[in-house]
Amino acid sequence: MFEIIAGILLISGGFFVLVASVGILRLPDILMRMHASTKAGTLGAGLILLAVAFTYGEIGIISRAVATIIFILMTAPVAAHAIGRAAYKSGFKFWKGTVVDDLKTYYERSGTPGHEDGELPKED
Amino acid sequence: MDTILPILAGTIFATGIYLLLRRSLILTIIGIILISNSVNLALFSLGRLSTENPPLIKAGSLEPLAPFANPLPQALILTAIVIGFGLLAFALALAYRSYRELGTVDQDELLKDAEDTSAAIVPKNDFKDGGDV
Amino acid sequence: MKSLILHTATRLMIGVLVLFSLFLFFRGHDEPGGGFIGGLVGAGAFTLYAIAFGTEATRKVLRIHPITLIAYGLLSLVVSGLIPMFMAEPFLTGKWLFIEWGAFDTKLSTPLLFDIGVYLCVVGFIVTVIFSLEEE
Amino acid sequence: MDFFSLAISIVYVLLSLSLLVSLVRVIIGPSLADRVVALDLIAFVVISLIATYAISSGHPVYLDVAIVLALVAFLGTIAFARFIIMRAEKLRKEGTHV
Amino acid sequence: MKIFLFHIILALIWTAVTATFSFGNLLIGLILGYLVLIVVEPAIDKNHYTRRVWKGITLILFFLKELVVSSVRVAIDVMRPGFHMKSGVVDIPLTVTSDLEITILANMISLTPGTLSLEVSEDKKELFIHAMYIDEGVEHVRENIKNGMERHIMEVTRGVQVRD
Amino acid sequence: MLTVIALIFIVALVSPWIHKLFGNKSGWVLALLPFGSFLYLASWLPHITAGNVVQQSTPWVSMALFQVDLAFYLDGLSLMFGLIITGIGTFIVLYGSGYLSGDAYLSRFYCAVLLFMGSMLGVVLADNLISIFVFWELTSFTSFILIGFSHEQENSRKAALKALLVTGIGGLALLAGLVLMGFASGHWEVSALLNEGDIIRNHPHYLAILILVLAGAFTKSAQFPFSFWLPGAMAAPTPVSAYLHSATMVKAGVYLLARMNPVLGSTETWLILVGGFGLLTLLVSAWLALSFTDMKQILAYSTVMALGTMIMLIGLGTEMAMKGLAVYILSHAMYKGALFMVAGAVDHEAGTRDVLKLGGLRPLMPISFAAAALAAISMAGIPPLYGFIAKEIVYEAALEAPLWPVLVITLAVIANIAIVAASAIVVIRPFLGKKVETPKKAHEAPLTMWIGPLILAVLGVLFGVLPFLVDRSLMIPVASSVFGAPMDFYLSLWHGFNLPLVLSLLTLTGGILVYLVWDRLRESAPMKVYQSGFAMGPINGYEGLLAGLLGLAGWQTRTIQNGLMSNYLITILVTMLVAVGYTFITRSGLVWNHSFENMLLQEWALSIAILTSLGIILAFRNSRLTMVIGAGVVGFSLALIYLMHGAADLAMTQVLVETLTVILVVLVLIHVPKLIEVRSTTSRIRDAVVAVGAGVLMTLLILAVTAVPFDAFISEYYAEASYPLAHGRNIVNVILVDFRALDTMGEVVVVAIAGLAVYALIKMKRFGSPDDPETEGAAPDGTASKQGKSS
Amino acid sequence: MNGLLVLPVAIPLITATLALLFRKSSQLQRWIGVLGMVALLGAVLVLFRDVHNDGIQVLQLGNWAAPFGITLVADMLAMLMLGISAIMGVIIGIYSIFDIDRERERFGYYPLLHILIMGVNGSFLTGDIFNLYVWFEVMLIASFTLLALGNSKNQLQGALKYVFINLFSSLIFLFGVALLYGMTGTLNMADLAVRLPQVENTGLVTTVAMIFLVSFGIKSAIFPLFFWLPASYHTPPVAISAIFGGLLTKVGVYALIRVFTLLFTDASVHNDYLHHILLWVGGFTMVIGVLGAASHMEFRKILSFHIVSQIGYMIMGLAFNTAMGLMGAIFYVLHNILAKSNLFLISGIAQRLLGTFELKKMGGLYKHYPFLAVLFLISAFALAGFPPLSGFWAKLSLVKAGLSLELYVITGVAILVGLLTLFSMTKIWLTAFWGTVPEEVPGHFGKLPLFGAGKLYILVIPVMIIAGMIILVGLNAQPFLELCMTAAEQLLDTSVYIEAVLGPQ
Ligand code: NA
Ligand code: NA
Repeated sequence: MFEIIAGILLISGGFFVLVASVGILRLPDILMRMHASTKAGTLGAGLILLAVAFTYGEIGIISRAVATIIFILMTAPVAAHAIGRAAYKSGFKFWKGTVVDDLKTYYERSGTPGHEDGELPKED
Repeated sequence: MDTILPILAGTIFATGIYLLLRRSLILTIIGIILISNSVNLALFSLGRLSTENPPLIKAGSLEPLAPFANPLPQALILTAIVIGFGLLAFALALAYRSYRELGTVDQDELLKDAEDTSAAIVPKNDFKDGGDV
Repeated sequence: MKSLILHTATRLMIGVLVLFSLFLFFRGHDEPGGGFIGGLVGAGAFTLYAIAFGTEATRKVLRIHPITLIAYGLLSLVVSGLIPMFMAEPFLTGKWLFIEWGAFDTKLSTPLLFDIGVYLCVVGFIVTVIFSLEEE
Repeated sequence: MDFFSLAISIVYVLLSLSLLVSLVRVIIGPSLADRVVALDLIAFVVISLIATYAISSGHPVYLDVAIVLALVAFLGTIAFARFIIMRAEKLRKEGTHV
Repeated sequence: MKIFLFHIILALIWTAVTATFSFGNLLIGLILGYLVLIVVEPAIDKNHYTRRVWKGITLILFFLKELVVSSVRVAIDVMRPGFHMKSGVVDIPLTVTSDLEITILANMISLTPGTLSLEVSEDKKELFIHAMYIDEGVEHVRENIKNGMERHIMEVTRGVQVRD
Repeated sequence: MLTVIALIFIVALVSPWIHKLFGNKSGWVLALLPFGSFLYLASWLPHITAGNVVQQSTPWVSMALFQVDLAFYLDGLSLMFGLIITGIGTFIVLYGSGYLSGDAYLSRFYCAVLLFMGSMLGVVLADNLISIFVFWELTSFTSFILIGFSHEQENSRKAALKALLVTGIGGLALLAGLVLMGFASGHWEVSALLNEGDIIRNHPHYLAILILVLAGAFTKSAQFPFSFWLPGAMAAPTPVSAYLHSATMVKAGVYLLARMNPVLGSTETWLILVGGFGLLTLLVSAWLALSFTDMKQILAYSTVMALGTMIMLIGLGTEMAMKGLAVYILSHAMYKGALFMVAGAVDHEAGTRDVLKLGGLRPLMPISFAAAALAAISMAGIPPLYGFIAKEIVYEAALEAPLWPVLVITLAVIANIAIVAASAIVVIRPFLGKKVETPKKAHEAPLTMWIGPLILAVLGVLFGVLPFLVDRSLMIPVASSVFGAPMDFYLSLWHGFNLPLVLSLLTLTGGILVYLVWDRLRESAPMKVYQSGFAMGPINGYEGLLAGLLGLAGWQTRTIQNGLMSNYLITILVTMLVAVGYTFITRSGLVWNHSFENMLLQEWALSIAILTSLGIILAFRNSRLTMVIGAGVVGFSLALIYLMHGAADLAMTQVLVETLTVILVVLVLIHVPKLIEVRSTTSRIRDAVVAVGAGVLMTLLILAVTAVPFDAFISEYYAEASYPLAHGRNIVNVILVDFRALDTMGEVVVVAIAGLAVYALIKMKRFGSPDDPETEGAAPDGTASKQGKSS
Repeated sequence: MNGLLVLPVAIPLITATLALLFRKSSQLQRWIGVLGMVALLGAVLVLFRDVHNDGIQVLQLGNWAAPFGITLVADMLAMLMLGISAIMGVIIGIYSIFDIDRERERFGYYPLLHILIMGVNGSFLTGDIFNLYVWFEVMLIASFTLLALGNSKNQLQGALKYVFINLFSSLIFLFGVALLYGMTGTLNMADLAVRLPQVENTGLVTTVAMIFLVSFGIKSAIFPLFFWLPASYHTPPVAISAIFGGLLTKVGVYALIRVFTLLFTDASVHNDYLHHILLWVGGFTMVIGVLGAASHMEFRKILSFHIVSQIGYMIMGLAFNTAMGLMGAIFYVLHNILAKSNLFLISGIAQRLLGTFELKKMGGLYKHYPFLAVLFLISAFALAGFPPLSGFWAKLSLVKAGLSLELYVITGVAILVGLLTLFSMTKIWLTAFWGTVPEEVPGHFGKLPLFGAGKLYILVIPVMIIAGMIILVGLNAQPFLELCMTAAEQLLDTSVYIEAVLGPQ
């Protein structure tokens, strides 16, 4: 039983990780891509870690797997926030489906240097 | 895996060497990082590979489960990694400071052998009061 | 970096990182971990803090100059090596003291002292480097 | 081959694919942030691979490596973010921003 | 008081990761937690560490639901050819005030697919998020967050008395 | 004898203090040292005359494979040289005290000249081959200091260097020759070798030994074409040149050949090489003497001529030649010493040594004149002076030359004609004739400066008139020593009417005629050509060689030491590839017995990921951060590979270090602007070829080594001992903190120092003086450095 | 087992640690520095007595029997190297008091110096090839830092080359260690000496030997791998130049001697082939180095190129592979450390007097500072191999060794290079010492006494001590030659070493 649950967790975890990578490959702008990477990546890795917990079923391993998941949940959004904000501030072109940008208004209002439309700077 | 690892090691080494010879010190440093990795990998595969048990002794037993992976190369590589990290930090700081003092990270520009070295080396020592002593 | 989210998350994270680094450090003799690994994770905490809040703030958190940390690390390495010499055994021979206090089963040893030295040096090293590069 | 072994094989396939697909984003970029996002994801793939290996090898001890990676991988990302912001500020100051 | 809680949490994390749930180990965890607190104490903002555990569990369940549901949505969109959604950066007026609350909210937003926290305004009154799906309008996005995530968090962080 | 030499050295070293103590009288005090030594040596004279030798030996280094004794050997030859060295040395010390009176460097002169004397005495007294070389080198060194005495003049320094290099190279050749001689015979003592001449002469290395020894002797004794350093060395103050070039240093070569004659001589090669060089030298230099007007230059070339004569005599090797050699050496030392000292006195008093600017000094400097006249007459070989006897015997020896006697005697006479003229020039021109205004107002030199020349000149008369004073007691032992067998002869002024006498007359007449036409001869075109050919030729050769050497040095330094690190690296890499690759292919051979059969999917994926990342790194060389990301992926993949082979600690470390590396690189890159790669396609291709070669070599080496059977016995021991003995369950950690804790200690020290280093590199103020334009950190493009500082 | 064997490593570490702890106080650091060096010298002397009386001394660290733990081994060669290292330590310790400024002291000069000595000593003592790698790295990081400490333009330029080339060489070394381990499964050098001959593919062992030749060759600056040395050694403060020029390169030579006498022997490699290569390398190194010296006009650059040239002699002695040759090489190493360091130290005094290292701007030292001139002459002519100074015996034994092997060409080259050495030494003498006083000199030139006010004597006394040693070794060569011969004989008979480490075989 546990094996079957673990197997399902594994496969769905792997699936979400793959979705994340396909997402960052396919999605049209950097912020869109980050949605795929942060969420699907977290979910995928989390599921696989859960699979580890289910496979072994020992308290020590479960607690470690859960700890890992907690750590991921703690760190991933911070990283996503940091890189998303950096990408935004350094300027890039939104994809065509973008309908609103309140942050731009806010930055202009507060005089903070922020997003200007345009390509991200060339690589460094 | 015991054929691909030497090939990987060689490829990483080659890439590292190529970067080592670039003009930018930063590329040189990345080259050193890669070479260091390749040598570690070489050491790893030279300790013979095993996909078996880790060299850990489970509670209750006195020896690791055989067959176990060769722990010695692991320890050696660990040592080498940490040493390499220390040296890398130094190299980075050196490149950085050189850039600050010399204004470029271009080897060809800044590594021309220095000629008169006298003035810059020794601080002016005032002999009257015994200088710095 | 000026970001409320990062700042708040960092305050939480460094506790976790330091704790986890101690965990890795203490169990290192029996399971993966040890002085380096623990030290590297511990240093990660201060790295994060330095990136988020800058070095001045981190210095206040750390309170001890990282070079001094390195010095203490070296000192404990030396001491762990010298202890067996006072027992007429070669430098760096492992000496063990098993303490059994019911609930605790603690082993104190020169390899542990040695590993503490490793830990301190690694933390001191990385913090020094981060401080130096960040402050510029 | 039972379901569990099959699941492990499948997950290796999926993760291997993810690894390579993520690398494609590293290659095509176009911006540094895109590549950093890809690297961040690769860290997740690696965590997943390690966890899977902790299952398939029968040695849960490898999970510890995943914990360590989960704890520190984001540090690199944050450093990159810092780089991107500082570079943008610098370019803005010099007025060469495009 | 609040630091004491943090202390307990650290000790518990210790026992969790060492995987030895014994009194001795908890004690070691407390001692180590104490050491950690000595180390990190100046870094800790002392005002924001109360929490309600059972509210927390509710929050977690709510969060997990959100995570799975919207992950599936993202997955579908990723796999489907072409992109038909509308997206943008939306400002969310904040009711939560403390740094910790804001951070937890922002992180949860980031973790749930479809939304990503980008910035908090200087006065901490607005949160700017990138939303993948604003097909139903900006206000809908704001409502979802305020009534879902933010409310749950406030229930945890502020306890019973804040509920209205 | 060791005591004497040691005493000389010690007194030499303390002479500055003695000088301080005695002030003006220091010359007299210090002269006691050579004079005492002279008396000591003279005290052995009866013993030597009786046909005995003296041997003393103190072991210096005494090991199975390495035996060097401070052995001394006193026979006729060494005794005569010793007496000359100490005797004339006595006068030189006195003379120097007058000549350099008041000079700030007088004490340094004492020191150097006494050191030189000790060394010279060592050369002639030493018995051990190695100790001969030791003293030989010491004479080179001390003469270097002496020749460069007037060091603030450029030509003095040049002359000193010239002398040092020429005699130095000879000395080194001599060392090789002596060592070979020792190996060939198994003896390291000259006294022992004297009886083993046949062994050496029949040894396959004979020619090599001979050439090496001759190289030493010829350079020291200024044989043509190595003679050029000697006239240049006249830049030294006169006491120095008088001593070095009349009595001592240049005669070291003569001494050496004379000493070696019984060992190396009496072969045809010896005859041709030694005799030939001597003959060539005496002919060339005699006439060169006439092309100069500086008294010391004239005397210098006449000295070279005399040395040539001595060498030629040694080469001839006959009994008559040996007899001639003995007499000639003694007479030359006396008259040349006297003449040099007088020349110095003239220079000292009148302010110039140019004979064209001198004249009529006789009334002003009567004693000097007397000494000069007597010495010059001796040099010209006019009876009744000792020089006459010497020349007579030389002619006789020439007539008896074993090979081409007619040629030898003809050349000898031609050369001596020039010497007669030279003798006349150095006395008649300065002292006789019309009084000429000199730069300084001339008057007689002080006692210290004329007593030496006068005594030497008078001795020339004394020995000439009464040759028995020295013949039995000294000349016969000397000649016997050189000949290698007992000899017996009498010397007399009058030999009867014979061919040598006729030739002497011919020489004298010719000499006078040449003297009369000297002014025209000197200015004539052939003489100019002759001078530039034979005097300047070797000098130009030397200077050309030196310039060539420096040119070569400069060229090679510019070429290979061009300051470009990438060139240094590529040189190192190519060396490594060639050295290791060639050895591998030729000595070991390739080993290939591997397959990819049992590779798992995820391993393929990791491999592809690594290769792709390497591709990214190479392709994005102009985007450093992308490269860093690529390197990060490589690092993570390696961590996975480690993990999949049972290395959990390693994987953890790799992950952590990789992450921190990325952070550090990024933190640095924030401040450092990027550099667009600009290298030529050629050099890129070259680099790529080298890189690929290195990579292939690494792969093949690993594969070859992994084909060797492996015994993991150490790790098996660790597995057994880890828990029971080291109380640890993580074997890797136990290795790190216990089994191989010293490694870890070193490694931690590396890390600790790296921390300190980075701290110092970033935080430390830069050194540099404010007047150094470079110190403002000016960047080639200005902006770059500003960028760095602004962030 | 001899527990004291760890002291040459432990004492500098303790000293460095203390100096680091008290890094705020210059005064305290200086005292700690000098006392640490003196203590080291004392310990080395005690060990020297043990090795001299009882033969090779061994310490199994951590009490783990060889080849499982790390073994420290002191044979005569190691002892001689340790001895000279300790002596140089004391000398440099004293010299540094005046030569090193407060700023450098504040940033860890003393800890760095002692760690450098620790690395050097560890390299001499270790009996484990991987441990040797670690010591090399310890040495490297300390030397990197000392070289760059001060951050002047020239220092940084020199350091960059030094650092990157040496980093590369270390990695090659590590690769070589890995290959050795892969062939034999062991790292202990005595055990390697036992096991390498058992590897069937002798050619493969020979190939690995070439890797070591390249790696150590870079460290010891042999042709054509030496470029980094003359590009960097003239840039740091003189005390550092001296210890680099004197001691540091010789560690590479030591390592070459060690591996080519212990590991890569007739039994394990194609040794004729290797020694043939070594011979060529030695010859080229001598010539190229000395030509480099001939073409420069900077005091310390000349000295730096000479280092290269003289490494050639040592390599040649090693290539001879006879007792005489090795003895010569070892003696040469010891003598060269003395003479070369002293010349560097003298260059520092000259620079302080004249304000420059450029020979063209120097002069008048003989006139105004005859005592300094004498000290220079002693060192310079010792370097050129003049009797009765120390260098003479080195030259003589190498010449004897070469001629007894009938290797005339290389011996001839060695002899000629000696002359060129003399030439470039006289270049310094003729300009800086005999040359006229340049027009622009610092105001104190000629007025500042070597002894007394100005405290130059702190720099002069170390120079005097070394000069005295050069003379002493020259005049009383026997005991030193005997020690070198003992060392050479121990090197040639590996069984003694093996037995000392591994026990009776
Ligand atoms: Na280790
Ligand atoms: Na280690």
